Amino acid sequence: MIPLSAYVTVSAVLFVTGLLGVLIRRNFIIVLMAVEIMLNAANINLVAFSHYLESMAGQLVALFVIAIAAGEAAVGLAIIIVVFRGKISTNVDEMSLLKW
Amino acid sequence: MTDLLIKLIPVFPLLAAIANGLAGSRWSHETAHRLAWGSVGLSFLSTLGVFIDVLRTGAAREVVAYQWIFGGDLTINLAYLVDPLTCIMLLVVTGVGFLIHVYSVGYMHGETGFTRFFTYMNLFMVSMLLLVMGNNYVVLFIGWEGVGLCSYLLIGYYYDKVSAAKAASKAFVVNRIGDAGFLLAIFLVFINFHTLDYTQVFSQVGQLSPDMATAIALCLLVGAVGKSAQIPLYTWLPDAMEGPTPVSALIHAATMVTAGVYMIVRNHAIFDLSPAAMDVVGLIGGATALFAATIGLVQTDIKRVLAYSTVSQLGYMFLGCGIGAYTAAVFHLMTHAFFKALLFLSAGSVIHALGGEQDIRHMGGLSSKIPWTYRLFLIGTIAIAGIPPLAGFWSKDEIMAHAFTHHRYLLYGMAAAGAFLTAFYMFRLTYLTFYGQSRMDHHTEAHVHESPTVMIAPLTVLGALSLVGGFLGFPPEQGWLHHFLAPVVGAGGEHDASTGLVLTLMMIATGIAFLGWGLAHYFYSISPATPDRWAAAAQPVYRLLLNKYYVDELYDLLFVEPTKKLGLLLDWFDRTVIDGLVRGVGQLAELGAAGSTWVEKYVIYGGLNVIGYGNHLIARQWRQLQSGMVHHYAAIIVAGLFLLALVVQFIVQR
Amino acid sequence: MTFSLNMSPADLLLLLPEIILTCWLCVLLIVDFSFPRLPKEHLAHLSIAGLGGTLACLVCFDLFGITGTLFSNMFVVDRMALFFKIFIVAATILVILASIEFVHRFAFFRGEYYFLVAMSALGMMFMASANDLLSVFVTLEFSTFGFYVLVSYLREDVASNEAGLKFFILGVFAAGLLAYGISLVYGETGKLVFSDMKSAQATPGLIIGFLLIFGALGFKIGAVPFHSWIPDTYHGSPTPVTAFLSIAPKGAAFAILLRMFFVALATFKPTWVLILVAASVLSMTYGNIVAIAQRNIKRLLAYSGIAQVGNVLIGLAAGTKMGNDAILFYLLTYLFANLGAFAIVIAVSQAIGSEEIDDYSGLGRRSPFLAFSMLIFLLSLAGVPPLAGFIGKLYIFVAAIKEGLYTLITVGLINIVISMYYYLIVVKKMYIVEPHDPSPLTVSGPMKAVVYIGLAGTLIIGVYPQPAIDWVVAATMMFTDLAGPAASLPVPPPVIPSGG
Amino acid sequence: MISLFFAYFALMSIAAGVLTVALKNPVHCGLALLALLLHVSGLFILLNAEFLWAVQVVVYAGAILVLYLFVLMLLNLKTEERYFHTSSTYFLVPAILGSLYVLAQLFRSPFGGAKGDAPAQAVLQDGNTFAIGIKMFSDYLLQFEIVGVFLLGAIIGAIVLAKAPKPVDASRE
Amino acid sequence: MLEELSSTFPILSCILFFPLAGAALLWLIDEEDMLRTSALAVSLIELAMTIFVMVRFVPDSAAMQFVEKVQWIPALGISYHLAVDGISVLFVGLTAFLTVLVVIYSWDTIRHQLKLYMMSLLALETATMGIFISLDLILFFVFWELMLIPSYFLIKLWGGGAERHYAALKYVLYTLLGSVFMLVGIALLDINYHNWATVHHMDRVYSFDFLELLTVPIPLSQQVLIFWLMFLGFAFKAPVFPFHTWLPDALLEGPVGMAVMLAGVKLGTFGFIRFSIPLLPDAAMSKTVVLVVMILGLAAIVYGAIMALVQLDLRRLLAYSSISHLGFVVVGLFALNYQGLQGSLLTMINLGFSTAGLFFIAGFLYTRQHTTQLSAFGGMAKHTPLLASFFLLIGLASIGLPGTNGFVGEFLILLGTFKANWIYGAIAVTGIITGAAYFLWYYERAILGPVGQAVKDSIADLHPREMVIATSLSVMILWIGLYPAPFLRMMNGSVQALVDRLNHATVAAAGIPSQEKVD
Repeated sequence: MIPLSAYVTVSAVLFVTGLLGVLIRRNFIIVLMAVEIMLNAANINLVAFSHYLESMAGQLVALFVIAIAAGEAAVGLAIIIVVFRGKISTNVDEMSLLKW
Repeated sequence: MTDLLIKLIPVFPLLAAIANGLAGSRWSHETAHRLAWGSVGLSFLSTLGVFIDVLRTGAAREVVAYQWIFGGDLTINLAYLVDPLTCIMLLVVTGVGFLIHVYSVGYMHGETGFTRFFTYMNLFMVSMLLLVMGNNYVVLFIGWEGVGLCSYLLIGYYYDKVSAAKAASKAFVVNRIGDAGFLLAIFLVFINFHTLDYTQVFSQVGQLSPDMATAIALCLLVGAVGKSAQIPLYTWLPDAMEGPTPVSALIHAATMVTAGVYMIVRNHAIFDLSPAAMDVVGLIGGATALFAATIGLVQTDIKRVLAYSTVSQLGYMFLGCGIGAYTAAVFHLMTHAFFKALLFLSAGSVIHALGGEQDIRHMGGLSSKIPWTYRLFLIGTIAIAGIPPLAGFWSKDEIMAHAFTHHRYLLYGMAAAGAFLTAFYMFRLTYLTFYGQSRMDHHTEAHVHESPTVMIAPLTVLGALSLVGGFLGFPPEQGWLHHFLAPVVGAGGEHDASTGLVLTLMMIATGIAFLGWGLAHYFYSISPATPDRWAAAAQPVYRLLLNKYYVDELYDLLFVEPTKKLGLLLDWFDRTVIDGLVRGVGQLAELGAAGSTWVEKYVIYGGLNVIGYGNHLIARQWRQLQSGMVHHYAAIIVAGLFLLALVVQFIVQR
Repeated sequence: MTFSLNMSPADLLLLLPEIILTCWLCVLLIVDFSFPRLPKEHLAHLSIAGLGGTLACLVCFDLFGITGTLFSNMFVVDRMALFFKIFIVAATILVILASIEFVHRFAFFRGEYYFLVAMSALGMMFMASANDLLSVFVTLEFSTFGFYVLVSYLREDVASNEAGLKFFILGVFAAGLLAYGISLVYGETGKLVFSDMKSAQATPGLIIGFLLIFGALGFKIGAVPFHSWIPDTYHGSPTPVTAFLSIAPKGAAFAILLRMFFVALATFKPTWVLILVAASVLSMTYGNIVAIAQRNIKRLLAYSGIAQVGNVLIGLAAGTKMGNDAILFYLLTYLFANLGAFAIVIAVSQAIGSEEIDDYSGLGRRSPFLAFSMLIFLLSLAGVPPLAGFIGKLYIFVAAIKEGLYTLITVGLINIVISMYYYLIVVKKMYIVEPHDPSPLTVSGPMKAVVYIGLAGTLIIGVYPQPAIDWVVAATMMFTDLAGPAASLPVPPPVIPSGG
Repeated sequence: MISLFFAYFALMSIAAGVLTVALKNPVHCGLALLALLLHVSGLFILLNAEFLWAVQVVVYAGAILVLYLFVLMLLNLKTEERYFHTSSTYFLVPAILGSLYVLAQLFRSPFGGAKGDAPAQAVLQDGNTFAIGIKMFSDYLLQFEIVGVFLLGAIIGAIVLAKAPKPVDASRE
Repeated sequence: MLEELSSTFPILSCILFFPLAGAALLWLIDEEDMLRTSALAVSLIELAMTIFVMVRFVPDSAAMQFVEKVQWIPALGISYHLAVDGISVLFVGLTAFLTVLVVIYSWDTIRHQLKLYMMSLLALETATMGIFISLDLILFFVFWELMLIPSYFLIKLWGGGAERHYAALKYVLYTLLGSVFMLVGIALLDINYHNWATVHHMDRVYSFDFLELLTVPIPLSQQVLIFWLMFLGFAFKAPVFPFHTWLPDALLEGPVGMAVMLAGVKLGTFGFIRFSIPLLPDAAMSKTVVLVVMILGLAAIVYGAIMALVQLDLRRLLAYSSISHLGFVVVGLFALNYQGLQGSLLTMINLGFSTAGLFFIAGFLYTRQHTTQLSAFGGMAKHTPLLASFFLLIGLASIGLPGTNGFVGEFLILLGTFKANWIYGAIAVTGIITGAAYFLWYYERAILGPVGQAVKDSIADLHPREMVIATSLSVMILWIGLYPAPFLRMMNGSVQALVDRLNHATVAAAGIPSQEKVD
């Protein structure tokens, strides 16, 4: 039997990976992918807990997370397209018109 | 009836002052001066009425006009106390005041601000009357400051003269120093007696500890010294001669400056408790008498000589007070009022005759051109020099005799030396003014004329008083005046001197006076070159005297300049440092105070500094955080989370 | 495992406002598609009508005290939820009123704008009722979603695009944090509903989980250190969206925060008070100080908003019923003042096409009405009596002082002074500086209505706040057990009063 | 055996995750993400969550990721020259250290929440999908509906933003 | 008839809001002469109402009179509570009086945005009135803050100096900084009341009502804390010595009308005597507090006077002299005995005539020479004798010459201070010397002496409007100086009550004998 902490560790590592991805990548689309990694980390947690705690709630939350992630992806990519039209770039560094 | 009269005494001049002050420009000079001297005349008549009443009953009267300041345990009434001392003062003030008012009509004729002059004069009368009539310290203080104000106004009468304006301010400010002392005395009295009424204070005076008595007496003395122009606060009085001559006569000779003496005599009960304070009073008086006389020796301005003579004579009065001879002091006050007013007014007549010339080096030989003035001036000179039987002799001799018989030989010596000098410089003045060759320029000489009757008549009255006034105190220490004042000042200055000693002292005093006269005669009539030679021989001394011992300069150096410097320094401090703290601490940093002001800058004024200085220092730094980079923002969020996690960790572990 | 949905149609009544609004959203969409030539103003009026109906329904609920819970306690309709729903719907109506003119700037999809605004409002209404972590996640994302689109609605405007992108990236990042936090909390407690978590132990997982959730909610309200999206997004968004963003989500998020802290985490109060104190101090200080350096009025209001949230957090940190009353009341005053101020920003930007503070020069001459209203709103934000903002600040400070949070109060008070400074900068520009172009400004009717409503709210609540206070006190009835004298305060010495 | 599968899925997920973040070419990143999603779905299987496995594969890997790749292609992104921020290192180290700390904390945590009403046997009896369906349409009905509206909004939002301007739009008013 | 009227008619509310209503009325008027006349009419009616109040005021009573009390925000214990007693009644009259004069003064000296000016002025009057007659601390605070807004505009828009923006901002921020601390103090008072009320099961659990707060004992440590918090609030406003730097700027840069109100109406020190001392008697009497405040007060006296000595600008000089005078007031207040309190109270009123009067004079000079720098003057007495005379009279009042109002107040303060501690008294007395010096020296250089070169030949003496201002001020100065009885009677009762409270102040002390009401 695999201990719960193994799943938690996997999810935590993934979460940190995603988080670092958000922080260090320049390309917006990759940043968005990193967020997806974070959401997946959460999902692993939720499903693992759901299994070990013998309650369905976790799996349902994971399901909703996936649904929301889908919506986010749609809108997010739409925004990226809009920005790309204006700037021909998807780099974070070039997005600092608004500051201070 | 008498109460009403008492109440009316200050009201007449007050009404006149109000009328002239508000509407003086509407009516003619005649109306104005009639109102002025008329009102003082009425006051004099009322005073006479009151005087007769007091003489008859011999009782002091207290009259309350109205409640003035009250609340808690303090009640101060505007109330009058009329007792023999007040009567004498009232007679002097209203009498001499009336004469000088009349004189002024002639003297001030044609001046701009004629009405203003009389308004101020009447206002002065009101203040002076309050001063002498008040039944408590605060009313005395009203009068005290009131006369100071009027003195200020009248010294600055020719306000477009810089010297007059400066002299006026100086007089007021120096007087304020004395006033501050006086105020302290009032507070001490209140704290000790819980009342400020004379009668109640003096009835409980026995409870006072000697130390407290000394403290009160010394504070009072500070006030008296200021008002009566004694060392060290005398410097304003000579400068006060910038005012019109009647002012000098009335305020700076006859009445106001004697207020200090009046105050000490009034408070003799307190002074009596403190031998130390008495000694101080006597020493100040003696020193001033001598000191001022030495300055008087070399002055060339006729009014300034008289001014120093006034300071000197006031010194005698203080000396008298200091040895407990209060009656003698009041006596001298009275006679001094007569002859000094006479002298000043005669001098005014001279100046009037010469069209404003005051320097005795430009006079001479006037005795024939203005004979009446000359005669009257001579009477005054003889009186002040202390040659019997004129008024000055009796009073001055009494003080000196008291000093001797009380074994205050030092004081006696000072007084005697002062008397000699007085005789000398007064006759010097007379000789230089009225005898010898004329040193006037032709233009002036051509216009020399005797003063009109309206000026001469008061002079004559004063001359007569100077001649015979001394007999009020005759025989010495047993005269009418002594008996009259006894209820107030007590027998005062009892001593066991034999008649022989008294007579001897009289002889000595007379001798000294004649000696002074003789010397003056020699110097200025027989051998006019001698003074210059002597002056050349003793150049440093001469210069020292001529420059009045440099006391004015010394005071400037010691007090005025440092204060101004301090002010400038503080001003700089205020603008630079205190404001600087607020505006941002740039300047301070330059001063190397950056370390200590860091707290002010970033903590206390951290918000404020952002204000005027405009640098928006913190804002500029902190806004850098908002770099515009999304990943920085995300990093901030993550960092914030870690921070909060640390906070929690901290709490949980605690 | 059987299907059990214990719900009568009567229970659905509790969902009535949301149902009304949802249906109305569909109507809006259909109308927009079916009548492409319909002037879009009518769509605005239509959505206002729908929102008005929702508002009326909510007010009725509140008046008649209709409360209850649905779906195993996951959907709560209590007085507090109703308060926040009314708050949100009112804000939405005002924002739509203020947008009518502005919408002409959008090149396309003017009708969908109203749909998205109303949809966000719907999301926030659900937020106000959310009582479990899943609802929190779903409704939070739902409401934020509309904003992602709305913020970048000016498609041709680079600033708007950039604002949208930044907001979106940080938003989904926060969503990732939230999801992970929820998963951790779920793991530690096995529960999702707040009220079931009361007996939770302070394990590391739970702490980190709730910290992440607090991070996401703090992101929503814009408290330092989760504030970083605020200035840029406010700056770049279409101004009505900024106005909407500056007020409504904060209300909704505070509803969740209140439930989370006082229901789920009631036993950990000493811990979270300190977190809130830290966040509050940082928010106030940072917001106010950086606001000083701003040149753009929207940015200035953004930073001022950060600072205002810091003030609200003071009330939360007090952790008492009075503190909660104060939060609700403060938000109410903030609604009027902030929306009013933004309305003026919109009006001015419509008239002169600028949002720079420099261009407010001489507004006092050009439009006395706008300038005066702006003055009132700014002073209310600064907390100058007798305006609503003052009572709000007072309420919060009294609540905090009662709990002995002196440090917090001191910081807050100093910050009031600082804030006065930059509000006065604007006032100075409006009244003192001469205008570059003295021509008078025109203000459209709906905009005037918004400003008048803001003015009325600010003044009436300032002068006669009692009804509002009664309302918020009633709204926080669920926290009554928190009331009463705090044990930590020293009891005054027992002396018998002899007077009064 | 199960441990072996777990080790494979876990390690592959982590490796795919790291690659997603670290690869230069965005398309490669997308493919790495796909690998991640599939391996995570494998973990779901190990946890008896078949329905989620299906959703993960169909929706996540099938729909969402394709959308990503589609946009990548659409924008025709070249490989970035500098694909990390220059300032990355400044917060990389503290972030990793902090994360390790958090990780250690999480490892200490018991995650012993209250047991629910769905023991493995009960779920297995009717199947995971059935259990999810029961829950979804009873307790979580409201959230389900909300997500429905949410997706509607997302569609409209995406259209509003991304739809190419047409002359029709301009003449609509 | 009249009695019924005064007992039921909300005269204080009328006084409070009438100027505001007047300001609103002015909004409708466009014609300038009409504006001036209306503003004057409003301020005169206001003055008439305050005179009515003062005439109907029962003297020698400590009671709160003309009480109006309505619950405002019961939830927080805030009420709309207005009343006057001996401490505040004179300030009400003073404010109305000065407003009238300022309106008259501004008749032709304000040349732009007259409407806004008059409106601000009237709004300022309302706020000031509110400060004086509020008995609820929050209501008081409301007006306290409200005052800033018209003040800000008055300084900023109509100030003469180049630095007026800075000055206005400085003024507002300083006062605000102080007042936020005060607000904490007020809230602490409320919390204290709340704790007390909860323990004793009283009906009202919160209260900001002055009279109710008086009934509740406060532990000494708490009192001292609250005292310092409130002290900061009042000290910034007053301003007490180290917090004073805004004053010279505001007075110099602001318009004369504002300077008159700022320098004439002593809000900060009023706060001390109205709230700090009665509410926190133990703190006010504690050694440290007295020592620190006394030192600050004395420092202000000496510092202000010395600063004034070297100023070359009349308004700056007046600002520093004002700081010096406030030093007297503070010293008198914290002598904490009858004479000190009475004297301080009277001096606050007096400064409304003398210092404010001097600012009017400065305004007159400014009108003539467009500066108040000394270099522009000299020998003014020659051409403008009336101006010179009034300048002298008012100046002498400000330096406390007997016979003027200044003396009565200063004498009482010094006496009280001396009673409390002779060293303090002795130091304070030096202030009267320097006071005379700085005034007379300026007067000598500006007014006396030969006519200055910069003085225009066409310079005119006071015109009738200025005469009205100067005369009415002079009348008040002499009235209070010579016959202060009516004024003293009005304040005596309350001062006595305050002294009694101080004398019996212990933690257990509850209730001030001013509880009974006079109808």
